[in-house]
Amino acid sequence: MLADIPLLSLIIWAPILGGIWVLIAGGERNVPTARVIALATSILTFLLSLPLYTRFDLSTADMQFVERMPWIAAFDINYHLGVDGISMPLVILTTFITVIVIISSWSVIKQRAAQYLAAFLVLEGLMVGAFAALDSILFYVFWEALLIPMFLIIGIWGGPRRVYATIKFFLFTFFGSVLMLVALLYLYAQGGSFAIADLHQLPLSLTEQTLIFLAFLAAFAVKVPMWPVHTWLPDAHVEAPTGGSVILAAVMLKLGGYGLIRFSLPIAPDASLELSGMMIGLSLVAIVYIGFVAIVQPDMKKLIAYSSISHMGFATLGLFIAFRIFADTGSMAGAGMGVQGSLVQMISHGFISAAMFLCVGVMYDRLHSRDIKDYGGVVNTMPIFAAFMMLFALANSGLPGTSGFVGEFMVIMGSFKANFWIAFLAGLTLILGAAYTLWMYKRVIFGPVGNDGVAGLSDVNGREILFLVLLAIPVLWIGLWPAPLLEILQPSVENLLQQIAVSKL
Amino acid sequence: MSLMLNDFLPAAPEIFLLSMTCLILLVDVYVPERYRLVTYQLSQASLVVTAILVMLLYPAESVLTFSDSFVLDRMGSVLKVFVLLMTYFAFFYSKEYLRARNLFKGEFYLLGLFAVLGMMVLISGHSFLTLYLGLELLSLALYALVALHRDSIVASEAAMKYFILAALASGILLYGISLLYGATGTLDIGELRSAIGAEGEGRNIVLMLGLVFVVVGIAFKLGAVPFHMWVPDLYQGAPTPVTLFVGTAPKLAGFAMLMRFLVDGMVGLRGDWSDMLILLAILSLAVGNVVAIAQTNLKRMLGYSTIAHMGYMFLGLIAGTAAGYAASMFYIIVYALMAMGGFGMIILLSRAGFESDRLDDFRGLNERSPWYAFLMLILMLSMGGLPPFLGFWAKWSVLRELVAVDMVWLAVVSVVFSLIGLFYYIRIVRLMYFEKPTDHSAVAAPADMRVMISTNALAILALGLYPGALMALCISAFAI
Amino acid sequence: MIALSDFLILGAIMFCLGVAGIYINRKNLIILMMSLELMLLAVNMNFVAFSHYLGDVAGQIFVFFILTVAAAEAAIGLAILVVLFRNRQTINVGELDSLKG
Amino acid sequence: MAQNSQTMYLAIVLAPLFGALLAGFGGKIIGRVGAHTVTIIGVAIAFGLSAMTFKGIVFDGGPIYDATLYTWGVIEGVHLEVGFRIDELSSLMMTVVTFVSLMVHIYTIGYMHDDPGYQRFFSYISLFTFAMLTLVMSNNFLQLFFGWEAVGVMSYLLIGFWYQRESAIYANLKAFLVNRVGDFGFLLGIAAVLMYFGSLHYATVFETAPLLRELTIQVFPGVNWSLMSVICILLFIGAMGKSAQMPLHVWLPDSMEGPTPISALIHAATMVTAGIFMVARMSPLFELSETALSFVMVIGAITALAMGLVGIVQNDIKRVIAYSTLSQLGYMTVALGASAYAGAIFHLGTHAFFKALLFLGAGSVIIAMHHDQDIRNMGGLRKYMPITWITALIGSVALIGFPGFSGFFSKDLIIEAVHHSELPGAGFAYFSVLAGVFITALYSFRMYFLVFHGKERMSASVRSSLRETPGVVTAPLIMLAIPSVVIGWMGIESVLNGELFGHSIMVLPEHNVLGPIAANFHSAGGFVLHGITGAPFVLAMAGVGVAWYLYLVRPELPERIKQSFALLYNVLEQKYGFDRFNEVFFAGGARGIGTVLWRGGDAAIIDGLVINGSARTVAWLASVMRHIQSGFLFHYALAMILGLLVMISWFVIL
Repeated sequence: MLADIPLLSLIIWAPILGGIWVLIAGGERNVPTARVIALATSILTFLLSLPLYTRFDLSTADMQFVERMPWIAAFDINYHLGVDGISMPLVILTTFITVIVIISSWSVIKQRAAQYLAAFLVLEGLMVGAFAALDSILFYVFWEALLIPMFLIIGIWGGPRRVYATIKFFLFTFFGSVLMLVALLYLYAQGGSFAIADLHQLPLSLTEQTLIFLAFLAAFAVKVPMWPVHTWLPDAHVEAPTGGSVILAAVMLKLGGYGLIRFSLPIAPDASLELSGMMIGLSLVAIVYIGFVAIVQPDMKKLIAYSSISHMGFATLGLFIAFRIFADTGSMAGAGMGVQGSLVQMISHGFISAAMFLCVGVMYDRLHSRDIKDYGGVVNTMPIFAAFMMLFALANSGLPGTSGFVGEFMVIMGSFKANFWIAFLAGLTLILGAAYTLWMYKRVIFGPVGNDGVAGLSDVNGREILFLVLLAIPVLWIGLWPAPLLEILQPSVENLLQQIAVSKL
Repeated sequence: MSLMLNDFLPAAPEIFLLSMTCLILLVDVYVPERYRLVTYQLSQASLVVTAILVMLLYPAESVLTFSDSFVLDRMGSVLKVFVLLMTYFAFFYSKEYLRARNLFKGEFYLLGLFAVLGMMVLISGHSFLTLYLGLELLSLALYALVALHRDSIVASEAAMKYFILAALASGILLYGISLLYGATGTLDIGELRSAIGAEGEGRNIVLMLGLVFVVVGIAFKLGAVPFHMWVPDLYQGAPTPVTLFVGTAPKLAGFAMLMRFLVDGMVGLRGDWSDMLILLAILSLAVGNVVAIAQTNLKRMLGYSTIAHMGYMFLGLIAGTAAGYAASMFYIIVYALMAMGGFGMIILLSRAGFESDRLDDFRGLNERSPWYAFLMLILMLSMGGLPPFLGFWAKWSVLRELVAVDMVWLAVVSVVFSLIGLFYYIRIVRLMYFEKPTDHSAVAAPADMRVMISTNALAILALGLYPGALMALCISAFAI
Repeated sequence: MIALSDFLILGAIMFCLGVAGIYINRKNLIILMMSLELMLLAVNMNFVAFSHYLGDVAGQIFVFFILTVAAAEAAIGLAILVVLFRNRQTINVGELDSLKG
Repeated sequence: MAQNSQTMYLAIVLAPLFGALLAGFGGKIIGRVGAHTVTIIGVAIAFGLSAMTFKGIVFDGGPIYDATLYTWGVIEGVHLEVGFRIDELSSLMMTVVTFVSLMVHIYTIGYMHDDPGYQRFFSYISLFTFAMLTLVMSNNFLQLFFGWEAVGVMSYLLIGFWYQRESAIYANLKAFLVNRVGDFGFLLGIAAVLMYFGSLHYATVFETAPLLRELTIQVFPGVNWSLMSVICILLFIGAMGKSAQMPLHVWLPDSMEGPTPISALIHAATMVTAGIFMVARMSPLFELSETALSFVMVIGAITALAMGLVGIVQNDIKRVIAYSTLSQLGYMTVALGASAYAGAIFHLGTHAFFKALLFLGAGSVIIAMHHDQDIRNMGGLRKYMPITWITALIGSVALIGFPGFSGFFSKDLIIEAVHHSELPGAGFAYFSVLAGVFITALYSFRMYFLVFHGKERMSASVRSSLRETPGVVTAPLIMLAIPSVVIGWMGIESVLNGELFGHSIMVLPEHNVLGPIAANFHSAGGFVLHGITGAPFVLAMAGVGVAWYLYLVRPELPERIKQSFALLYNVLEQKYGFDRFNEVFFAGGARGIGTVLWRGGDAAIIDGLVINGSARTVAWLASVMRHIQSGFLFHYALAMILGLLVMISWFVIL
């Protein structure tokens, strides 16, 4: 009985319909109603997503909660949904973060609040759809469609340079996506199917694989974002409203990593192997280069945005060291550490970056500045907030016991297997991450009261404490006891490794 | 040779429409000014009945009649239904606009109906003669329509330019036809096909010359670069309802013309004409998308966007498979639906003395009316090719067919241009959503207009969510 | 006996004259229309010549249609010209540039 | 039994944690008294149970406990766990840590009496105790790293406790970052362990280690390095950060910006010795690499000597002790390098007591001096603060290794051990530690004389309010003074005969430098007598003498010496330029690189040239191309004609 409920469809469509309801029933004239509807919808969606975890079968790498209906019969495109250990945590991350975002924007957004909330709900549905889609065209539709609400969120509710930022974001991501579309169409032309599982099986020559890999990379690298196609991110983050930054960093970037795992690696395993050197190089550049860049940022959100790039560098690094290990040893034994680490890193980054952006948002709501120099000594007036931010700042710099450590640790452990120097460069993040995060923390939070604005700050209120606590829980949980998460990832990652270890040539 | 009643049956919709048009012409003469609505209503009714007739006559296989100069086939029927539908919408959207400007006269509808008749003949043309006559009937009606607003300086200029260039183009087309006639000795499309042979065995220099001239003639009709220059001027200069009409239904007819000449008639020369189309497609994509960025007039921008869209439409034909033709047809239908909505929005926002055709007129629309801003968002992003809107599936279809025949490079070129194209579509979205309005007046439009435009835009969303049916329809039009 | 090619060359020359007229003439719209007419005549020339040498009358029938359509076209063209003149007090081609860019 | 002991060990760890949480989150509910009560109870429980454990394992020969608490995660079959290994070494550490911590807790009641962050402070130090206990009780590398980083964070928070002070928040960031440099090496070391041993569990790793002794790896292509050396050196880099060995020592003197109890607890007695403890813990690995041992020994020797020298020129009372700590940590490191792990840990233990004593004594002086820390402003304090005076004297005497005091036993042991070592670098190390004895005595007694003897140089207002500090301050001094005297007597024998550490430390026979000393050892008294006749004693007495002469008899002399050796003085004053170098090269360099990459790479090249550049190109193209649409009919016609001609020539003629 319970098994027949199309859970994933519900999780996708409930927020979208909720968003429409917010606009109709709430609207701009009745914002309080809109808020309640939005919150109720997001909580309901989150609750709906919990059975994905509780009823998840840990023993298999197969897709679960599968739904399949014909969609475009002429091209055998199906409305095909399902999750495995890789996508399920990301779905829950999405539904969780959306609740946080709705709470965080409760009374902060004054202008067109109903549209704002609706945009996030629609976005939620689309993101879940992208994670759950098992048909590549369905995936693509969700993937592209979610640009629209994000485009509006940044553009309408963003900062002074919002238009530049959002158009840059939009075109950047669109550019990558269309190349991916061409690659998908090519695969269809070769194999006659758009089902992701079929694409995984499709034999391809190395040249084909390389080109397809690069086309996919264009889409996913932009989203991750990897150096050198990362420059949209700092702009988008800086200009986006807090909620937008949170969703962007916490969930949207994960789509890039998810795409690499779901598409690039299994579809083009030989090309991945061939190009793993380049990918590792780019990831390391992201980690080190961006780490340095983050240090000198004068704007808090920009700093966190750069730190996001740097952290996502671990996600991509973890994926591709698997291939170096494979190249060196001829087996995938030991590669799972990196891949799982990369996934853990993505999920953990979802929580931590969300928390960091919310922290900046809390201050921004009070002083309307993101510049580090406009702050100083915030701890004097906002001690509770300072404590929370300390926790998240430490998590951001990868402190053991917080989730930030787990992924980095696993990736570094994994990369050591591949090569000492990869681990060495990746390990630099220990220093750089601490440097940029804590230096910012020092200048913003510590010190004597910096100016009159800071002197007049009031500490976090109940609502703010609520979402900070809600985020602190998973950050600490994953840090102290990642076993449940790793358990979920294990079978799917193992399956992935088996898949990519088999050459398609 | 004697004509039986059965020979007239395939042309029944055309004959009906012709009769009705003549009837309306008479009625319009005698109806007093205050009952002018009768003309409108009769026109719409005729369109509906004609469409029903077309659907009733939907053929299982191609039927030739009138000495093989007229063909009734599935592609034609589908296109005709959409032509009639577009015209219905166009007439509908124009009603209030024309009223407000004292242009609500019978001429508009009558010329429109004649144009429709021309299009239907063109779509069903199976000999150079019928194709030519259909084309000219359409063109002559359009010349007059463009100049409908007699006191408008720009409209008359646009009409003049359109007239001269279209006449030049039809001269070129005719010259090409004469060469084809000379090379093959026939005016019949079917005979032309067999004269050329399946693999172009009959290929010679006269034929090739004729082909180039014909392609140029058709390219002009569709507005492909470098034969596009009338498009922006016409789109900008003509009254919006006329632009709307010119920009939608005739594109379908133009597509049919392309199919009749190149695919039905000269499929043997596919290798040659697809190279020409590649050239035209790339140029159209480049010029259309790039120059649109610099525009400040929305109608003009949509003109350039049309040029670019025609470039995409060519891609399916370049693929040269039945599925490719279906994709092109899907594209052109989708395009017409979107253009309809786009111009409809301009009409909706305009009022007496205010055309609302500058980009800036859309500034802050979200604050004035979130609903219409949302509809315009759907339309623009759909034109930009973003899922889940219908425009995405159109691009998806032609790209799919291109890739299927291993023309990945062209697919990549076209998606790069679609990136540039997206830029100017989202500029509208940006103006609507991110800017403050300069004009705070509420959107005032009659309820039926609101319903229609909403239906139009939501159809693009709904069909985008479930594009299978329309695709299947297009595919079935080309199924053997 | 005049060869087919002679007709065709004449037709081509007339066509080119017509086309050139459209480009070279920058003064009067009426001359433009005459150039258009010349092009159509060139086409007619081709059709008649082909028709004769192919022994097929269809080509000559086509010519009649072309002539008729050309007449209609000229009528509409002149009508537009009148409207244009009424609005702008000129029929100079070189002044017809309010729509551009 | 196992269940009971697990509960007990859990209690040891969790008691301070609960104390910390209660004090931290209790806020107004439990108040100031409540905060210090719960934390002291928590730490006291931990200390009591630790002492029982110590007794049970070392004296009663109880079983060694090594069990998993819970599985942190399983990755590819590798079980990463959290668990305890309680053996001689860890139980000793637990006892030392909890005892010092307890003393510091009590002392803090007085020291922080007027501070608004009173509760926060108790919460922090209790939390620190928790972190330190996780570190020492760990049975695997992962948890070790957890504790390792956690103590780092607590140190960060505590150095920056007075967050309004610019110098404090500068120092804490510096401390954290420098520690992170060490942790970076440490983590790589752990990665190497995991890769080659497939486990992070101590017992498994130590068992397997001998099998991998001959394994070499190529860090640089073509250069074969012994795996063990690489692992050990990487791990030791971590220890260099935490235990402040050159060149990663720079954070420790600055960390004195924190409240004095912190200096005593973290930056003298416990956290800084984590590195020493770790190396001793890893003795089964280090023993397999003479390269690593030599490296350790040389680094330690340099630190011991160079940092002692800097101590001579310092004027801040806490900084003198800080440099002394650095120097003493160098001694411990030398001992580790000489394979005298037991000696290192022994010195660690004795040092923990007397250095905590000295710091707390200094704190007591600072309280009395109204938070003036400059020794040039002190003098003659013995009259006003007898208890502080006596205890400080005990601490100083212990520090310089006066025979009979605890420092003597441990330090003499190290010097002897180094003497016996045959590893490369042992000669230099022996010289350093000997020279260090003189220097230690010199700076210790320079400080002692300047503070407690001689002219009273403080201002009149300060002098008028000078008095002995309250009981909560002096009681810990006394409590610490006792072990500073007796612990050496009690420990030396069991250290030498191996009872104290049992199997928790492994020394290969060829490295066993303590063996010959043990062979000659008869009794603690004999050891003292032997010490009096040895060179170290002479050197120490010489140091005291010089200090006495220079600072009490001829106080004007140091100034003249300073002028005649200006260059040398400046080098020492500048602490060899490490700070400046780091500031300019690392901090400035990182900011410079960051700015260049940001402005040049991101903003100029990627964004400016490629992204906005292509956008600008398109916009430019658009503005140019739109002019082709001139509006003139003849141009339109021309375009069509040209198009036609191009197509004819392309497709027909060609």
